[in-house]
Amino acid sequence: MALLDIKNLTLYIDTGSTTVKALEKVNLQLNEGEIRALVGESGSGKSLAVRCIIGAIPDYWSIKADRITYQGQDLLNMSYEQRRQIMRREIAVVFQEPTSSLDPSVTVGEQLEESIPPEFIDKGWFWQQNRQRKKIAISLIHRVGIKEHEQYLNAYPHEIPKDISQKLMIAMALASEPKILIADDSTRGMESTTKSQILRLLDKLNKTKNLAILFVSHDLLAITSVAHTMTVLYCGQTVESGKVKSLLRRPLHPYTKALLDSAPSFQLSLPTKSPLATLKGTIPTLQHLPAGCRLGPRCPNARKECVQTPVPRAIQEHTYSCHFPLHVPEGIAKRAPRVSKGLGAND
Amino acid sequence: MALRRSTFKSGLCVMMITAISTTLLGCAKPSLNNINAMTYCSESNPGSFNPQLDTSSTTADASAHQIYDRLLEFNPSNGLIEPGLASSWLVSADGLTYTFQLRSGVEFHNTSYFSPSRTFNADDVVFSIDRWRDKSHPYHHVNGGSYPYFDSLRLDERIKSVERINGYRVEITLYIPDSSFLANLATDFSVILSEEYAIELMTNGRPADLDRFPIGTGPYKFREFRQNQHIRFERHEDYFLPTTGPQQLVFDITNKGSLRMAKLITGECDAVAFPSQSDLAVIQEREELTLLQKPGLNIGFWAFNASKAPFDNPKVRRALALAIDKTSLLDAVYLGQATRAKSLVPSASWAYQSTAKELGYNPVRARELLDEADVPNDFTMNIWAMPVQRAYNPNAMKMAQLMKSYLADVGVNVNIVSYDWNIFRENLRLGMHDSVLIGWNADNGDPDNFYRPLLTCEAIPSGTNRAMWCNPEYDELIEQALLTDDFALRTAFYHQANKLLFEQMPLVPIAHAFQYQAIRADIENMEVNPFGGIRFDSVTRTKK
Amino acid sequence: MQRFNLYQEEYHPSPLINIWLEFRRSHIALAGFVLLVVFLVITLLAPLIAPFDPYLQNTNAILLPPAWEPNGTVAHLLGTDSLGRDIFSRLVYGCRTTFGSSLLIVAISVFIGVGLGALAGVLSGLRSSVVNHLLDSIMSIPTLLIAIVMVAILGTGLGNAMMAITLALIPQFVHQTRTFVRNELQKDYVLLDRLDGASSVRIFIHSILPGMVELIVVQATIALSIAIIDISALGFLNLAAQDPLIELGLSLSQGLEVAYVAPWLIILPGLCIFLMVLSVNVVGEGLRSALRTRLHH
Amino acid sequence: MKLFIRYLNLMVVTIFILLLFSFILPFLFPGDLLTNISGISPQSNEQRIALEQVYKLDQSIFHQFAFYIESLLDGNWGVSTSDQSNLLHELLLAFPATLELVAYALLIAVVIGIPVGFLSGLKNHNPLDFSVVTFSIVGYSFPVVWLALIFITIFCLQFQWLPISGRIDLLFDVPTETGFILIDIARSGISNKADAYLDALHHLILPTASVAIVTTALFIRFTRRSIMDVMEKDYIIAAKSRGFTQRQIFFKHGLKNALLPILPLLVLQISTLITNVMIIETIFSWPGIGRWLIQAIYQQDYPAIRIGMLVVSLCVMALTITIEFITRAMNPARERAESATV
Repeated sequence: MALLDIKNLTLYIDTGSTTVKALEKVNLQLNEGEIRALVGESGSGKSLAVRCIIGAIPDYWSIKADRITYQGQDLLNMSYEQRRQIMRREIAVVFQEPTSSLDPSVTVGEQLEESIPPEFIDKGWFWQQNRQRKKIAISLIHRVGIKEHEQYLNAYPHEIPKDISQKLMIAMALASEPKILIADDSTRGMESTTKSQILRLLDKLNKTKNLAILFVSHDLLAITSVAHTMTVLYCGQTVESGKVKSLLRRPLHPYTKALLDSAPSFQLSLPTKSPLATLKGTIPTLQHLPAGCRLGPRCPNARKECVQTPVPRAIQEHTYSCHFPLHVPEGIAKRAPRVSKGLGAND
Repeated sequence: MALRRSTFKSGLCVMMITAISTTLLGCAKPSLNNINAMTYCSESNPGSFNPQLDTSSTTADASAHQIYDRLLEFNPSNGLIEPGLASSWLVSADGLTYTFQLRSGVEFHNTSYFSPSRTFNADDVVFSIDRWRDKSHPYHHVNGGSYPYFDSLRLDERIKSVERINGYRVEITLYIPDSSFLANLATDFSVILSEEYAIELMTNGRPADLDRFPIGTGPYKFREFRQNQHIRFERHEDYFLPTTGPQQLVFDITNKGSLRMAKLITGECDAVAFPSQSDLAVIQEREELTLLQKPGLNIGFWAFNASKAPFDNPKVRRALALAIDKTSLLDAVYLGQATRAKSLVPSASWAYQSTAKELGYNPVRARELLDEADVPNDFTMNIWAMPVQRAYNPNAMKMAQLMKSYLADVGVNVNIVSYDWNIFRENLRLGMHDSVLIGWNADNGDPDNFYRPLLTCEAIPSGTNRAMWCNPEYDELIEQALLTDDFALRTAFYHQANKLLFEQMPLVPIAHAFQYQAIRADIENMEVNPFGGIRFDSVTRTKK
Repeated sequence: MQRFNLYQEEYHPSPLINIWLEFRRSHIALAGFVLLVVFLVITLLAPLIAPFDPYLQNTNAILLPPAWEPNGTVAHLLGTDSLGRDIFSRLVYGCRTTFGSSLLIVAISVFIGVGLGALAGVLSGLRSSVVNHLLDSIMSIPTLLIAIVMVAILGTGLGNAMMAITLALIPQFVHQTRTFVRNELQKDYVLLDRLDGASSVRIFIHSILPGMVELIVVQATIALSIAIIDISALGFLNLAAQDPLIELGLSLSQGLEVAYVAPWLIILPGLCIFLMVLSVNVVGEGLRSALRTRLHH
Repeated sequence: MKLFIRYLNLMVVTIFILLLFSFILPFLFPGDLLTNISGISPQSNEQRIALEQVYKLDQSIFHQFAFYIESLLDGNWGVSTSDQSNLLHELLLAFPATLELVAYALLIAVVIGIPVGFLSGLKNHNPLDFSVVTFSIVGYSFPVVWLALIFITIFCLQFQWLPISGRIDLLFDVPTETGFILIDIARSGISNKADAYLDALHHLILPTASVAIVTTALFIRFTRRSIMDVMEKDYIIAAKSRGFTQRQIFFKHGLKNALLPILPLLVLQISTLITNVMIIETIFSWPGIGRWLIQAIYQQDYPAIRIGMLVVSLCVMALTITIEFITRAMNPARERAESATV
């Protein structure tokens, strides 16, 4: 049973003059103890998807989805109170900008202790409770790999470096022992040393705590080293998803191929000084998305049929939504089973 | 966490309750009028608390009738002279010596700053008169040393001597007979001070306090004065006349006429000084207010500064007089509540001349006269409009604006000048004005009280002669009028004076206004005094 | 507003048009804007709009109520005052004095304020911080106090009152410009200009000022509403405009004299001031939210 | 600590400049210099020379300034030209009355303005928010003068519920000790204390209301704008994602972050509030410093204006600088220059 299952999620954003489909028919599954990467260029709607999942949407956004379930409970039309409980205990989020996700007017220690759920503190006088909370906070900090906890605990957010605050955000997320951790591009803009530290930390948490992680990023190197499965997003549409190894070996969707080509470290056979393969054109703005397959005008082997939105099809847990997938002969492509709405085909 | 939610909600409803209770509080208006007290809204600060020092009726209101008594009094209904502190008086055959028999057992005020050891006697009378009469008197130069009313009448030169015959008898001898002398002793200005208090102050080195913390024999004692705010009086328990006036009297100083009217309506004031003309109709409508009125002994006029060119030329003054339309002024400013003034003296006085000549409204003739006097076409002059309201001129500013448009028709530009009342009168005395809209309230029934202080040469330094006009022929006429007691002979002299004034036209008489008094309905036996001023010693409040 | 165009590039409205489109969306802001334009027209064309000469006294039509009252006449639309002068033309001239002088005040204080602010922003170190703190403290002196001292020194008159209010408004602009300039100076595009050899003045005029215009306009609307209220308040205390000049605050205090017989003499001038300030505030608020949404996207 | 020293010297510099300015004022005022300084207009020549001796006009400017400071410190603040009353005494009576009005109006503005501003900021785009916004925009664009006149016509003349002028009915003879009317009543020995309280409250309602409405409207506008900005910040979304309730988020994170940037703006409102109170005093003839100063202008009483200006601006200055210091100290993250625009 998938821990988190999202089917055909469509997000309408009302930008004053027009309403725009930022996300269109997004499918995403996250199983127990699995690290799934959500990949896409910046501006492809990754962060929007995260915000839809956790429900922090302003009132001028509206969501239509067949199913957003967490352990079978439908998140969409759940009461605010129930959803808040789930968000409190089961799902945790680490946002992109660590410094701006911490309240500037409160010390970091206080914010950390605040996120420890009351159930973890056994009853007693309030100073005993405070001491206990402090102990748990210190243990959390050590677990995420910060040694000198004293200095950081009563510092203010603007006084601590970026990577430390990112680790603190993770510590806060872990405070409530969640089952799912959504890391929204948490390694963006960091040097490689701190980036690998964070990735190793996530991997360790996944292995020891069997914590399912939805790792949102556009940094392919980080993904290949950590993630088990991967979903590729382009202009709000899931173009391809499946095991990382199968995608790397045989990308079916031209966009995934272009994405992988653009990272030189993947082409072993790349002759020196040769021009890197890049996709021509730019990402269309939300107001003027092309009809049908959104890659349409930029796709190297686009044809007439691409005008209709391709239906997502699957070959042994490797779903793609393209009329003319690569590496697949014409015949098989047509007959590949559809990932239709009701089927619930498992990847 | 539950705790926090409740504080937010309870905070809100506590605020609601306080808001509602304050509005409810608003309805229960506290009933004040059970305290035996009364509030009078006066129009500005008194210059000082001794009417000898300045002629403004504000000072007289705040001091003359409340704090002090006079040797003789006027009967407000018929204007005849009655005994005051002097129980009886004798005039010698040649009219030169006056002997006054004084009342005994009259107590001075016993206040926080002075407690008298003796009652009123002749020494106080001698002290009070000698103070303004005798230049060498120790108190003469205290607080400015100028006594405008007495200086304008030159009374100090007329009185030869003031002697104390015995404890309760005083004899005053004059150089030449003066039929208006008794009337002058009954005016608001000739008050009786306490000699004992003066001596005590002189020994303590604080002589100026005599006029700032007054002591007198009148119905009310002075308690406290806050500039621009209020004056507090307390009833003088052992006043020699029976008084039914309020225990506590407060003068609430309110400069704006409309604010005084508002306070009368809300009941914060029981009586109001000088209600504005436009509000008279409103007072008559409301049943909780009553309006008392009496033909006043006053005159509102437009005086030219005859000491300044070109206003020293009678032709210019006559032209300017012709240029304004008096009837429209009467309608617009007095709203028809005043009689048109032909000469100085109103119809209520026995010296009134109904046949006096008068200038009509003739702008063409006015322009010709101005050209003859070679006054340039765009000649600019200023009109000083007094800031306070008076019966004789309820809205000087409005009258000035009306005259400005009339004078503009004859090519004379006008700018209107106004200051605070005390500064206004000070600058007038120094003659800084071109022309001024002001007037005069008679202090006694004698016509001399109009002719001498307003237009004689001696009145110029004292500041009561606003026109700064000095004409020996006119002074001679007024002197002769004083020598006889026969009314018919005096009237003839005054008619000659009127003819002279008509030719010279130092000032344009405009109107004799009614004397008004607006009070709350529950105030009884308050009388309107034709000579202006207000008395509270006989005023009572009916219990509702 | 789908606009079909063959070419690939988008229709990107210029920031100004964008603000206008955003501003136009809220109807209240538009209504406020129309009211503001009406007052502007009144200020510019007062002599043409006023039916009578405001000083013309006609003594047989004293204290006429407005036309809609029982004995009001249509000739004098809003009635006449205690000297028979037409209220409507006096209000028109009053608006002209009040609104005109406030606009002048704001223009001067913007000009001086921005200049000083830029100067303070550019020269850093002790001097500018002293200047800034000093101006902050001057900003906290109540405007009426400055006006009283000004009137005491120079005497009453509209000119002196305007000077006092300008003096009170300048620190606001200086403070805001200084903060804006100091923030911009740390930005890279200023560094680039400096590397190109541009002088501070040129940087200020060409790169910083355009960015600041919207901020100044929003601040100017606030200053305008403060100026109008202060001018009319000082007029009411007759420290500002003196009698021959017609001003709304002054006519309010003159109307007080005959308040019981003619209440409309108080209500109408007050209403004029209120509508004037309301329209300025509504337009200011509309501009601010338009600016905010533009910066948001 | 560095912050404290910097603000201390700012305070000292401002006080010095104010003293200097108030010292120069008499030279700027029209009329005879001696009267402007001492308040006594010399009658005769030898009195003039004697006075110049006393006020050290014949010595250098620095001596005069030193003498001026010294006379300020030991309490003889000179005499008013119009009625020779001691200025220090007059100010001690007048200034507390103004402070009283300012305090009550500020209390109302803070107790009602800020919560309502937060409430409408949180529950956005619903009827409550809309009505609060209209009230606030209408509120702060109401000229105080006209608002007072309307209150008078309705509450005083039409319904005659409330009195118009003064702080208490003059028939209650309450000796003024502290200057604050309610405290004076408490300490005075007058018989009908309950009546006096009720009457003092009656006199208080209208002036406070007409001043408080404008300030409350401004407070509402600032707090609403600030809380709406804060609620969209990332750390609020992060807190939401950690599953806190709307109220918890508001009290833990929203309140402090919303209040800190707008405190300097609220302080600025205090100076507009004082201007409004001074204007209101002339209408309700409230015996405060505003009315006293304006009377001084009409009577050209220059020593009074000079001292009145000095006292009021000193108090306002001290208040604003201390509040600015408190906000700066309380808010660690705020860099020196950043403060919220309106």
